[in-house]
Amino acid sequence: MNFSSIILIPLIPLAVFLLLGIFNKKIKPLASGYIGVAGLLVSTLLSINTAYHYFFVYGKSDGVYQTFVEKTVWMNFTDTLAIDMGVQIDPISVMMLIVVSIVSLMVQIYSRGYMKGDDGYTKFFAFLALFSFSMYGLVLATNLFQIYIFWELVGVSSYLLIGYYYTKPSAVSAAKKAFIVTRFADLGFLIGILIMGYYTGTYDFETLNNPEGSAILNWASTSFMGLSVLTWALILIFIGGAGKSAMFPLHIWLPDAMEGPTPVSALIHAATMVVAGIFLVARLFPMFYFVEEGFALNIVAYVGAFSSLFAAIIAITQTDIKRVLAFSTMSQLGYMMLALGVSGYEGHEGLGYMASMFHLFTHAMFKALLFLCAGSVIHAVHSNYLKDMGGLRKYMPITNITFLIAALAIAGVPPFAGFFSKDEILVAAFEHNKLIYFIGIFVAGLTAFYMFRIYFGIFWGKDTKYEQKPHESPLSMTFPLLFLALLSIIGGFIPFSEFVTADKAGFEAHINYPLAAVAVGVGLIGIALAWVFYKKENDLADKMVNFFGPLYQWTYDKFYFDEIYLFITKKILFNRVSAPIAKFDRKYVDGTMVGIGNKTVLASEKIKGMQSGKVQDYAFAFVAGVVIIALVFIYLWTS
Amino acid sequence: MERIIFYVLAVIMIVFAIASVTSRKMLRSVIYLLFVLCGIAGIYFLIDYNFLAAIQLTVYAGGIIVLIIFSVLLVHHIEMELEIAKISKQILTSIACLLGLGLFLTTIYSYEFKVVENTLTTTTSDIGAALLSYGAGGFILPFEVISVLLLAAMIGAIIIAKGKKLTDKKDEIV
Amino acid sequence: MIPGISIYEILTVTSILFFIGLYGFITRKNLISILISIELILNASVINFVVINKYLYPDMLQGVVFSLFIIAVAAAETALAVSIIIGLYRQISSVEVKEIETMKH
Amino acid sequence: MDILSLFITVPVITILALVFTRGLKQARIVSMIGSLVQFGMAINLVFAYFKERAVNNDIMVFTKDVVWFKEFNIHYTIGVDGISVTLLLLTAIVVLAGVFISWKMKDLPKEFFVSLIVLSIGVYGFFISLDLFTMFVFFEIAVIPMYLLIGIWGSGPKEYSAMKLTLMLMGASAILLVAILGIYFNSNADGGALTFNILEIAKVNIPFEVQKLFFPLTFIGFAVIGALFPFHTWSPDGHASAPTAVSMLHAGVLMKLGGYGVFRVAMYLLPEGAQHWSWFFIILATIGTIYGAFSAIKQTDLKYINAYSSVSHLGMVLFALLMLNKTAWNGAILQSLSHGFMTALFFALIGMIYERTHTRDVTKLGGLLKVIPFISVIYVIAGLASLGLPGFSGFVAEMNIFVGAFQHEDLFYRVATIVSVSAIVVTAVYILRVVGIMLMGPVKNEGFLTLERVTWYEKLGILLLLIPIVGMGVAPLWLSDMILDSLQPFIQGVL
Repeated sequence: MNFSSIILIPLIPLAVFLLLGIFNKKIKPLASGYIGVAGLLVSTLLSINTAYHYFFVYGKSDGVYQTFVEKTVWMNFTDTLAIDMGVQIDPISVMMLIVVSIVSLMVQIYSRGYMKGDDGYTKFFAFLALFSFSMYGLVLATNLFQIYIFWELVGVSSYLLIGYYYTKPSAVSAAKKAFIVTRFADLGFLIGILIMGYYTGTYDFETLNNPEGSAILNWASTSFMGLSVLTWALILIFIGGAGKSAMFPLHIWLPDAMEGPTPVSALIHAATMVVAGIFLVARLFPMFYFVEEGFALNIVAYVGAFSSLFAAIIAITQTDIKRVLAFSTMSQLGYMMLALGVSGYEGHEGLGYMASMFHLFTHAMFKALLFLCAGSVIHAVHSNYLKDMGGLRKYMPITNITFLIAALAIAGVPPFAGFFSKDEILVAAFEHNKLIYFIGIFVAGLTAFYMFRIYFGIFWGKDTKYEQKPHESPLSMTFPLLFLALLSIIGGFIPFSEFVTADKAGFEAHINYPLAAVAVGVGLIGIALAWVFYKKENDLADKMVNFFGPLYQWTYDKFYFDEIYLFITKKILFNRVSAPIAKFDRKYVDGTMVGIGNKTVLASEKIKGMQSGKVQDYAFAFVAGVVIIALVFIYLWTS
Repeated sequence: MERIIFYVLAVIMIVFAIASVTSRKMLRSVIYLLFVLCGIAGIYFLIDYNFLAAIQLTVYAGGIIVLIIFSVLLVHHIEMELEIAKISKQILTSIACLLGLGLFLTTIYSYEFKVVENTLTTTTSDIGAALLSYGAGGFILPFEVISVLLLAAMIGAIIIAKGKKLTDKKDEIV
Repeated sequence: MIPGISIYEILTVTSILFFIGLYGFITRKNLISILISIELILNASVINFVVINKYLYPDMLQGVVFSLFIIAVAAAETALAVSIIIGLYRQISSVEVKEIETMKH
Repeated sequence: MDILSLFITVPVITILALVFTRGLKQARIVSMIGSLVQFGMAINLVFAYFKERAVNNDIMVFTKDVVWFKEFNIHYTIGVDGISVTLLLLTAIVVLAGVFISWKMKDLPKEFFVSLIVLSIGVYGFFISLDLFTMFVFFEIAVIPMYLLIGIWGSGPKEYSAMKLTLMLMGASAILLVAILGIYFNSNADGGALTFNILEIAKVNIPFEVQKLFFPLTFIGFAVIGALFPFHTWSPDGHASAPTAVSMLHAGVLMKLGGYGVFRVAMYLLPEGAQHWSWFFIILATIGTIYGAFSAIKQTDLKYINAYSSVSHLGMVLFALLMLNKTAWNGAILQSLSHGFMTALFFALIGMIYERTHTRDVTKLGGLLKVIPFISVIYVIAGLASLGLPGFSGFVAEMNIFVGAFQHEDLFYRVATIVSVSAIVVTAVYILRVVGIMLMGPVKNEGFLTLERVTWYEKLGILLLLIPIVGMGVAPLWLSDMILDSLQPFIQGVL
């Protein structure tokens, strides 16, 4: 057990960030690319080393994976409550280390080609390093507050990277939106932490998650409005997770976040940061499961299922390929959430948990791959829109193949990675909740359909005339594609249930053939439909659009959620709350203060007449005064 | 006999004093004042301070009144009517003055004066001796001070009244 | 001593004179009128000096001597006042109080 | 000369030296040396404090007592604990940064620096005095130069703002004086002599009826300068009109006198009154927190935005103080420090932007990140710090406040806490709005393309303020523990 090497994993990117950030102007762009990649390569190797040793050398004792914690006090609140900083090594954090490392490394390599010639090359790598640091910190966190700290930091890295093209107003507003929406969700998270900290007296995951610990056993001791306070806390924490993971209705920032450079979308908004919400729920899984018999977990399941369906429907109609991918991400995140939601705790009961983590892992690979491919395409045709693409398979063979692999993976076609993880999710859902299972299977079909819709739209379909002949991307960009494609093919064969489970004990997972057949069948139907509609140029799609009419329009406009939010923020919050307050402040609060001042001046203006400087008036006042005083005295004297 | 004279004088004084402070013609006002001053001189005669009465007549009636008349003639047209204070102010002032008077009178009447019956006559030489002696009851120092004061006032009056040339006027205002 | 006249009566008369003077001082709006009122006030008090001297302390002269001083000071005062009035008149062509108010600014 | 009185004497010497200077160059050099010495002393004090604390367990260390008005038992009593030490350090840093930021003060430089340093004397004196009356005197010394500084060197409707600020603060002082006298005349409740000495009054059991009467007076008297809603309106106008260094000093340090005074006098001496009244003032403070944040959203003048943001942040300080527990108090002190550095940094940056673009209207600015990258990047960092991003001081302070406030059992306090917590979202909105409009986006004005880059003295001023923000945010432990230790005796007094 060597913690110093683990601690180095986040610290190296931090050092890279500081180096590139402070000496921004002094470092040549090329060098900064190398520094970034080199730093992350070291981190990746360390992560793999850690994972290897943890899973195969020392991690297991009595058939159960142990949790190793090393921490130091960062700040004291009270005698009992404190924020610790440290690293926690357990199956999911190690798994996340691998995911974050590999995707980050690939994205950084890819960015060296993709961002070539950009003004802010160094800045870009600095931000990526900052993100990696924060994400590592997040997955290694030992307690709620530490996770919150890094949670915010990944949020800000996301903000900086979405707003990377800061001269573009749409990017600026997208960045702002992403930050504020997630911040709003984090408000819930923070309040949840406060409640949790107060009632359980600790922020430590280890103490909180112990099924025999006081936190879980005493969940019923305090209740608020009919539910245990801990349930409330978990729901609020889940809101935080839902914000980061773009669950309905806090999803609106994710499509807009596509304004960032494509590698960023791949890294942050597909593979790593957005799964932080899933990770958070998984982190607190014992609490979610045991407190109030999983009340909060049910909410997780339904929110996940709904988001998954909702996003999949919208994804069908979008024409911006990055947005399709964004909604697809949201849909898959919903999948992971629902898997967590239907999971049990012990042994095979915990299939959902394991499936969720498994899907997180495979999804990170193939979704990053999809985004990088999309980036490669965008790089070639300089447009995000499907209408500007078509027939690209001739020009970009590697991208074509890798995209196809990723699409097959996400569609759940064996033997690609997505098949295995998805299958297990559906099995878990089937065993626990039929409604959610049907939603899941339907979404699987939709997923296959929209993914192949864009696949055919980009690489087949009509032969678009290009002004500049598109060309395959350079090696720095295709290498990550190939590498991730490889992982997308073989990733499914990892026996995940051996390593990552809710009770950390490991079990044997088998493929449930009837259910798998159904899932694959639905996926193939989706692909076939897409084939019919989009393989060759035809008007079937237009006919369908006309058939659905307003429904299509609704979906195309993402059910007007952006508009609703805009209405709430711009119209209500800004114009009905903020503006009146600002006006109220100037007019009434300040007006009162100024009014007091003015009244004083006015009064003095009035009184001033008495001090006229006219001796006669003074004489009169004098006489009158003397008389009155004398009379008063006499009166007092005599009475 | 003296009683009657006193009452006559008192009435004259009060009536003309009132006339003097209410008259709207400047010159008349001054002349009424002259009557009052003469009445006061009469009182002095009555209580047997002849020297004082004479001084009163010469300095006040003769000097000051003339001075005032001159100034009136210099700065006023004879016909000019004076501005009068607001009625409310007049009433208020009268009330205050009447109350004050009442106060005075009650105080005076509630006090037992230890009057010493006498028929002494004070001669001019007594006064002169008192003014110029420096022993007990002598007033030589104040007398000298007053004379210096008078001199200073005289010089001051001349300088002020002399004024400056009109061309310098602007500078003065500034 | 005025036979048959008590000190109270004389003091009453002087008090009346005093307040008439005061009334004039407050209500009149012309510098010269104010001067006249002041003369009235002064005279009323001079009489008091004299009368009290005569009635209460006949063998002393303080009251009389002070009356003389007051008269002298009054004469000096009047002379100065008149010269100021004339000087003012030269400057602003008026001896009304309200016109002079501007001087205080 | 003891270590604390030097904090008064050094500025006085600086002022005397300033009197003999000629022109800007000499004046600024002298002021810089003076503030540098002060800064060195403040750092030295921190170390000396730790050394002393190890052997001395009194509430206050480095105490000294000189009678200066015997009849009323008024003493020049000084002493510090961990809280005042940190605030003195804050003051020294902000003053030094202020001198750097005023490096190019054109009009009447000598007089400007003199006023600035007089102001700092008041602040230093306030933080070290332990005698209510002496404290009050220093309070006034700090407030009065403000009038001159804004009235003479300000911009916009400066006379109006200066007058408003001074009058409101004077009004508060009047209330405060009544309160102080009230405490004074009840300081012999247990027998013994009347005294102004804080430590001695704290030992006295002032009757509850008296506390009930004087607590609101004390609280309001101090809280006006801490921008308590609805007495905050002097702050936006005052800041908007004040010259840069004055805004920095004012928002950064002077407004802290409010929170500090509330803590040292109102809470410590009138604990029962505090408990009796806390609900009422918590409502005001909570309103201030939210209200300031919402008001900031709609402002277009950078300084107004920052002023309202100060209302919001300082509302949190008062809010935390009223929670009457150690964690929240720790948060209040940390927030004071953090806000001091942050807002001073903000005002310095706003001053620089204004100097270059001659406007503070955000709608007229745009794309500054492209033309003045250093200033803009620091502005973003300051913004992120202000919205409570981990790694910066604001986060540390706010978390202490929230966790502390949440320790209160009562539902009312909980609700107030949650309302206050939601201010962090609104804060994010207005900060990002400004960042988005002003720094990002296309360059709005051709003229901006030729803006002058940041100069060395500006950089120095910025770094002076930025380093503590980051330092506190990254490693809060030593500071927070130092404050917690000092809070111990106080909290025992209150509970």
